Amino acid sequence: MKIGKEFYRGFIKENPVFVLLLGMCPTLGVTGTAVNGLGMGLATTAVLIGSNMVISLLKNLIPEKVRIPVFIVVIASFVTIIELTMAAYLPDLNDQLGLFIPLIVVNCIILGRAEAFASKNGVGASILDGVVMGLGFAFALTLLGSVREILGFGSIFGIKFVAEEASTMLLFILPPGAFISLGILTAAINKLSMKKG
Amino acid sequence: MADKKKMESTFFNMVIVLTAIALVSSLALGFTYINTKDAIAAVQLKKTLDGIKEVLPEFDNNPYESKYNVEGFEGVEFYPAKVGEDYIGTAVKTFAKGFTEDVIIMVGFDKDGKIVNTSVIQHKETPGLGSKMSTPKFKDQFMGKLPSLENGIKVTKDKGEIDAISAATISSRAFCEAVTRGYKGLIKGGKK
Amino acid sequence: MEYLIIIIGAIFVNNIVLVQFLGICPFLGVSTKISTATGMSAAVMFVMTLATIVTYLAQTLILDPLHIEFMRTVTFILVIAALVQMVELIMKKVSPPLYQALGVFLPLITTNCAIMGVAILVIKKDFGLAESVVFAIATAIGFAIALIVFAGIREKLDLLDVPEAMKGAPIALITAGLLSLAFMGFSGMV
Amino acid sequence: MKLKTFKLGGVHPPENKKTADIPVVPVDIPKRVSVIMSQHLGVPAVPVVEKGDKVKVGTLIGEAKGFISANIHSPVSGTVFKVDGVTDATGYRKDAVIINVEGDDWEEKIDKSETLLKEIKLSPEEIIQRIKDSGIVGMGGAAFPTHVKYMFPEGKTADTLVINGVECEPYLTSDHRVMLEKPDEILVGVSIMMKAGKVDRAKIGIETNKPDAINVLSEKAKDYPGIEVVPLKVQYPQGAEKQLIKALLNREIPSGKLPLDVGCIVNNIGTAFAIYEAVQKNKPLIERVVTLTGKGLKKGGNFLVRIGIPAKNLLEKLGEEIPENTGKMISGGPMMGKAINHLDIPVTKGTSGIVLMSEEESKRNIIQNCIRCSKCVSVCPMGLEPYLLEKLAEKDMFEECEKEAIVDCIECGSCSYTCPSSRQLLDHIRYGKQNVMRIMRERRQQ
Amino acid sequence: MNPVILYSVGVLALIAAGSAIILYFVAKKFKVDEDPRIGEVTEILPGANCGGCGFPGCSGFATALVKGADKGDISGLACPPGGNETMTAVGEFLGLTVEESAPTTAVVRCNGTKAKAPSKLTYEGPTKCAIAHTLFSGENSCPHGCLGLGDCVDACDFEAIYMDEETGLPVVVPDKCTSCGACVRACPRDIIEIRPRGRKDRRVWVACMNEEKGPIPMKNCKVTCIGCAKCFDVCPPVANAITMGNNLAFIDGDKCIACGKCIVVCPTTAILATFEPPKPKPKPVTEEKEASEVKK
Amino acid sequence: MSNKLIVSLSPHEKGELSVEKVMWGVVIALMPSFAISVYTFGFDAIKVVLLSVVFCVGIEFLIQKFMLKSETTILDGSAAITGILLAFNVPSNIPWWQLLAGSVVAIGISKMAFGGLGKNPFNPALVGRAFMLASFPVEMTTWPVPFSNIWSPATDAITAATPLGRLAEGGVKALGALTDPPVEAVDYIDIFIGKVGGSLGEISAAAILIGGLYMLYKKIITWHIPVFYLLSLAGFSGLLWIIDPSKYADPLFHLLAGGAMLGAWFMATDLVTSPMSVKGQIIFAVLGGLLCGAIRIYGSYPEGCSYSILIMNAFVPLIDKYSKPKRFGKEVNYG
Ligand SMILES: Cc1cc2nc3c(=O)[nH]c(=O)nc-3n(C[C@H](O)[C@H](O)[C@H](O)COP(=O)(O)O)c2cc1C
Ligand SMILES: Cc1cc2nc3c(=O)[nH]c(=O)nc-3n(C[C@H](O)[C@H](O)[C@H](O)COP(=O)(O)O)c2cc1C
Ligand SMILES: Cc1cc2nc3c(=O)[nH]c(=O)nc-3n(C[C@H](O)[C@H](O)[C@H](O)COP(=O)(O)O)c2cc1C
Ligand SMILES: Cc1cc2nc3c(=O)[nH]c(=O)nc-3n(C[C@H](O)[C@H](O)[C@H](O)CO)c2cc1C
Ligand code: SF4
Ligand code: SF4
Ligand code: SF4
Ligand code: SF4
Ligand code: FES
Repeated sequence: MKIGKEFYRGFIKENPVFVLLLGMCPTLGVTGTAVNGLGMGLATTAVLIGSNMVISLLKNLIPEKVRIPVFIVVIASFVTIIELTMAAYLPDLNDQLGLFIPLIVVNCIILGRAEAFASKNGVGASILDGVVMGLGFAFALTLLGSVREILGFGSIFGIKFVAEEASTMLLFILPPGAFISLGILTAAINKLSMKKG
Repeated sequence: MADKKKMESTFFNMVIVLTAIALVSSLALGFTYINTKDAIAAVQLKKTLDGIKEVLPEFDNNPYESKYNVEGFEGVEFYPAKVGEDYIGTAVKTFAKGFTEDVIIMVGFDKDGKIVNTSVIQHKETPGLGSKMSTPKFKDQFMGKLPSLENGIKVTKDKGEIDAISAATISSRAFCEAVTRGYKGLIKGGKK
Repeated sequence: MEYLIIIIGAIFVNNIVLVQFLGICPFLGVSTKISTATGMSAAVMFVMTLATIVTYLAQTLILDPLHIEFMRTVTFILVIAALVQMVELIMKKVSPPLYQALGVFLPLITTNCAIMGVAILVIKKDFGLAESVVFAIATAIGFAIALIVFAGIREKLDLLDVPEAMKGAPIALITAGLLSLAFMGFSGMV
Repeated sequence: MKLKTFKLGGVHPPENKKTADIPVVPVDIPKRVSVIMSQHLGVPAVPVVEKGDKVKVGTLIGEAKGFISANIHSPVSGTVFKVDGVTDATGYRKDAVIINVEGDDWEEKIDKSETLLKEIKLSPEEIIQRIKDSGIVGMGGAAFPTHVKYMFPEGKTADTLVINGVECEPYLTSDHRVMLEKPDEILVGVSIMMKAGKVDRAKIGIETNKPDAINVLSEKAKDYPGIEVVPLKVQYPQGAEKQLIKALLNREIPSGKLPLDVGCIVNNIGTAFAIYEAVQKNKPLIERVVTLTGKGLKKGGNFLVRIGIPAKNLLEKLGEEIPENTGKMISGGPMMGKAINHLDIPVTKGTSGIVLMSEEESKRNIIQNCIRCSKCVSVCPMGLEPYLLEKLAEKDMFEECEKEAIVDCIECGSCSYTCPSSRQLLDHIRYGKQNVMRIMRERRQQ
Repeated sequence: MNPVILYSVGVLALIAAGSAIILYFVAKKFKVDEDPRIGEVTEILPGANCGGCGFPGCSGFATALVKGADKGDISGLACPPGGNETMTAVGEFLGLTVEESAPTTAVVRCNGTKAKAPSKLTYEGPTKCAIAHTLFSGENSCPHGCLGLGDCVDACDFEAIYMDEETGLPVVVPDKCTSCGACVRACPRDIIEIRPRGRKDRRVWVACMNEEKGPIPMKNCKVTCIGCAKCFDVCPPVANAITMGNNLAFIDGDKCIACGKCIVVCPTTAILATFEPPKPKPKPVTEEKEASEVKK
Repeated sequence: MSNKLIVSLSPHEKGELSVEKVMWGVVIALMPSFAISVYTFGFDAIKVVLLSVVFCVGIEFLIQKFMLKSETTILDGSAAITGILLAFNVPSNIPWWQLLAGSVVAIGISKMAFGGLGKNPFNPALVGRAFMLASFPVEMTTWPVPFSNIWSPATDAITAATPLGRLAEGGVKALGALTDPPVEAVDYIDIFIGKVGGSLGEISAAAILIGGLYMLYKKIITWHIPVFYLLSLAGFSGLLWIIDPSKYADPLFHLLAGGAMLGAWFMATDLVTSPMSVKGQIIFAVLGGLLCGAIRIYGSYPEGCSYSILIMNAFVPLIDKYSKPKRFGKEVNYG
């Protein structure tokens, strides 16, 4: 039950993208298709879980003043590990996500969770937080990716449901479409949570 | 808030902790790197070879290793392919300015200079429009064609033989231009 | 001419925020007022230029010769973080007024993709040092233009009561989308 | 020749001056009048009579208190009924002296004859003292105590007297009638004012929609040295002093300054007439010309009214009823005037007209979103941005209002008048302006 | 060992140690002398930034509190929204005791409902009391009465005050009201007053601000206070809570014992209460609604 | 006197202008261009314009009624203008569903999301067009040949190159008889009166001019924006033309061809999305004209007009903030 509540928190109530507006660059940059969104989301989740875990383990060893640099080093290491692993075993996805993989390191969610959660809570809770927040992030990216893919390509997870030659609203794959789709999604979520009170 | 167990921010602590963390993480990184290095290199090589394989018939050398350039054709790369000692053709990585940025393609020429096949390596053309360059409908037109030395290969609008992608003449033209450039370079460099 | 192409490309055609999607968080966060947007822009320009130089040197003088390019992410982020802190320190000492104007934005910059992104981009693009600097400055100008224009629109929207459900992030994102749509007009200019 | 006018902004609402040809008639004095003690800008006068006191026409009943204030004299003869509050035009209560009328007995010192006295005997200082004693205030609407304008601060001098005969408000014709009926008196009055202000030229600005007044005055002005009548293009708010000075002299009063800062004194035509009567005939300000008009009225008219007479007596004199579909009653003109609640309110020194508007004329249109048409910007005679000021004031952003020079607004209403979206621009601007002035005052006090 | 690992370890350790050294000096040389207690007190405060305390926002108040604590005295400082709980918490944190202040709430001192003080005029213009106030006495012509345009409602950050459509008057919800006083400052006619909530939530107040002599306001409003002083006469001497002035009665909330006697004697029913007054002698009661206001 | 008196602050007089008059005035001014487009493209033109207006007005109605739950203001005419102008910016054979998508973006996203009339920072019709151009580049750049199949609805798309299209693809040579073999030269009289391919409303400079003059006469717009926009476009292209006439088209061509006229008269002048002060309007127009020229000549789009206006729309708040109208009493003149 508690886990269910946690997931509600990560997916809707404190969704890092829709509600907290963190990590916007990858959110907008790699969500041209649902698969890319999912891939990026999972990569970020992996880093988030790792960094949350390590930081909560180390939390009492870190002097206050070098807190941020330590966090950054930890995060950057995880990012590089993910980066290298993806380059070796998922080269296509790695190419698609391009620059945004190393930039996970500056994704505000990760540092944000490290600061706000992992450095104050136990290992178990921190890992759970990483899972929940990471999956919330992945969920948002996948949702956005799906919307853009459906509108822009007429396909979902690469499966085309309109004729090969048919025109689709290509704009949604281009940068403006990213902003606009996310804008409309956040408005919808605003409206939902307004109704819920 | 006032956690008692927290390490204090003394000079010594700060340097030690940070350095220790750096040590540990760089160790971890180093090991990951060593373990993935070969896989990455293999993936990279495979990608290039796959590109060449796509545009040329079977070969058994490593064209990547005998890559050469031709003067006057900066940015164009030539990968000669062989079966045993027999030269069977060259894969050419070439480019031309498309609708937005450069379109980079790989073209395979057989030993007579006829086009074997083409493949798009990188482009920033409009998705669904210029991006149709990689559809067989367009690409297949090039197979078996021998570009003319002075005119190269052209779209029908320019009195050539290639049907442009509808509403993307610019991309189509860029594609032809890139092929022409590759061909001219190949001739100039003297096929090897 | 080459520099001109880099400059126009970085400011308009491949605008870092509107086309490349880097530095979106401050773009959305620090754009409610023109004055803060200006301060942030100046701070970014300063740090971006410095960071690009330093990371460029780190890459060419340390990582490349030792063949440990895979350490790029870690090295860069550490260097940038340290640099920002150092700038803060020096600025506070040398020019308190400047610190007043820009200092508050400095901590925000450490976790800004734009800085890190440009640092990596110049390496990926094989730029020389001079080109890198020009590119960094031009990119920062592009960031500044996008940010300030956007802040102008948001300041105006603040007076105009947009529909309740659209307030805040949604309308900002849609405005950004339309801005990016307008900037598509620059495509192919270089 | 191109007619003179001010350059920035301006509108031209339909004139509707249907009472222009109707001569001024006096209104009968009723049984009881209420004389309000704050008829002017500044500190209210203090009553100096008590219940039961006998007063004559012209007896001082309220004394000026403070620098910017004016004396008030009894407009009738009779007994003071009481000193108490009465509701004024806005429904708030003001101190007033209520007098039961008995006969029409004037103070002896007042010269009631009609003869024109041209010779100016008094010295400038005496003139100013006389103006002050007579309780003269500006008749152009703001009712600013006139003597203050002639008491120059140290080091300031004027070179031109500007006489405001513009009457740019639609409907109103009281100044117009005074110019037609009392041209000589006005010109003597202007000469007196020139002497008092130590200037040797005066310009009377009159819009060309009053050709008869221009003719009469310019004909007679030939006999008075230094006085020139200048015809002006019809445009609202030409009557506002800043715009009038700009039109006549091409001088711009800097933001936050007074006419005197550009060497001018501005007074209304009616003020000139009142000064004539005060100085030459020793008659305090106890009556004025009031226009009663409106589309719904058959005729309308111009009346000579003693201060304190209820407005409804004008209607009685006219012999008409309030029209059936009256939606709004205005004291003053439709651009600047104040809406009043009923016609029982007493006429004051500043009442230039009463306008009755039908319901559909007075209902405001439905407010729509600002379409940024910039019409308000282009009509604002002060070069402000009303659409912006409205928004800032509505959101209580007074600091920004101050930066956008909200205090420069002369409240002419051109912006609200023009706005195609019927936005309540001036309403909000006034609110902002009041708050900004309050904040500025508080800052000065610190 | 593999040179790659050696290099990477060396480089990173070097950079890290370097950064740490720099940061150490940053931390040392440019230490900010802010009292950490300010931040912590700010955390305790509700964070509404309503200004009810009279300071610019919660952090301003926190600064004042800490300063006060250094002098050993924070009496007189109070956070209306947070109430006693917050102040006790702050006091505890700063090691001081805080005197309990009686709970208060806002009351509306006008009962000129649409029925009791019918409108004679139509106002057209922005729905802002502050603007209408400068224009005229109000649709019902009472120059002291509520204009009904809801500046007070707009001012309240806690949704504790709303407009009753039927009466056209604002209604305070005491349970939400934090006594921050924003509505008091917003009302151009000073109609809203912060009063003690009273024992058992029993409050009695004169719902009129009109200072005119009797007959004049009676023309505009049936429930105006006419200054007849009957309530003054019945108020028990132990309480002696009522004062007369400007043709108006005023009940001091601190002294009032909520006996309800005055309610019964008022000839115009200008006195309101949050409870049923003791059974009056049968009297023509007009429309119950207002009398039992704010019972929800 | 039966009714209650009204009390309000001055002014009590109200002017003649109303939003409706302004907006329907623009609709009337658009009619000459509509007539020409019907003359040139026949039934399709009527169909596209009608559909587009119905879509735009309908979407505005639905959003106001069901999403904003506010009063509907569809009769004010602004949505109708957006509809007409959107239609004027597309080829006459555009599929209806693409037009619908364009209208949703124009009205729904670019206008109503901001709260409706007057609040949108960007010109809705242009946003709609830019959206359609990026989404449906094929359909949006396939222009039917003028005067073909006027009265039989949409046959297969037959592309007629627009003058600007020819310029973008073939350079200045493509415009005249210089090409080898020569193609039919572009006749300026033809582009002026509208005998060329292109979007519905942009083909006839003459008809647009008539509409523009009508709006000037009715005081709906002032002359500053159109005149300065066109002047700066002509100036910019003229300069390049003087430098190298064999490479660049002459300024007259730039003025007449494509959407410059339509943009300058009807879209840059949109009250809502242009600056308030005269000074600001001039800055807006001059920069817009330059951008239009630059995009046409250096950019990848053959037509820069829409983008130039959209980009300048973004700068309007800044222009408004820093170019204030001339204030009374600021530059003091002691005469
Ligand atoms: C948004 C947009 C994107 C376009 N993308 C391409 C493209 O990627 N490749 C291309 O050749 N033409 C593209 N065009 C079309 C060109 O502008 C030009 O109209 C076309 O190439 C002319 O060729 P056609 O003769 O085949 O119609 C695009 C047009 C627009 C409006
Ligand atoms: C506080 C105050 C002081 C003034 N002092 C002078 C003055 O010294 N000299 C002067 O000529 N007018 C003075 N004026 C009068 C104004 O210039 C102006 O004539 C008067 O307010 C009426 O203007 P209006 O009818 O245009 O509103 C003063 C006005 C005010 C409100
Ligand atoms: C918008 C506006 C319009 C005015 N119109 C007139 C007018 O038509 N006639 C007039 O005498 N005064 C008019 N005034 C008042 C003048 O500004 C000025 O105060 C007056 O002429 C001074 O003379 P007085 O003090 O004798 O009244 C107007 C003021 C304003 C702000
Ligand atoms: C002169 C004038 C030009 C207009 N131009 C456009 C336009 O180009 N595009 C548009 O969608 N609406 C236009 N409108 C209508 C309206 O102003 C526009 O829809 C608003 O931007 C909607 O808020 C115009 C209105 C006027 C008065
Ligand atoms: S009322 Fe004020 S803002 Fe409006 S036009 Fe007149 S001076 Fe300008
Ligand atoms: S006149 Fe009205 S609609 Fe036009 S800009 Fe001013 S406030 Fe807006
Ligand atoms: S009702 Fe008044 S005092 Fe109570 S919370 Fe609201 S604004 Fe504050
Ligand atoms: S109580 Fe005061 S602020 Fe509230 S509606 Fe009445 S007049 Fe307005
Ligand atoms: S994710 Fe890029 S700045 Fe935050």
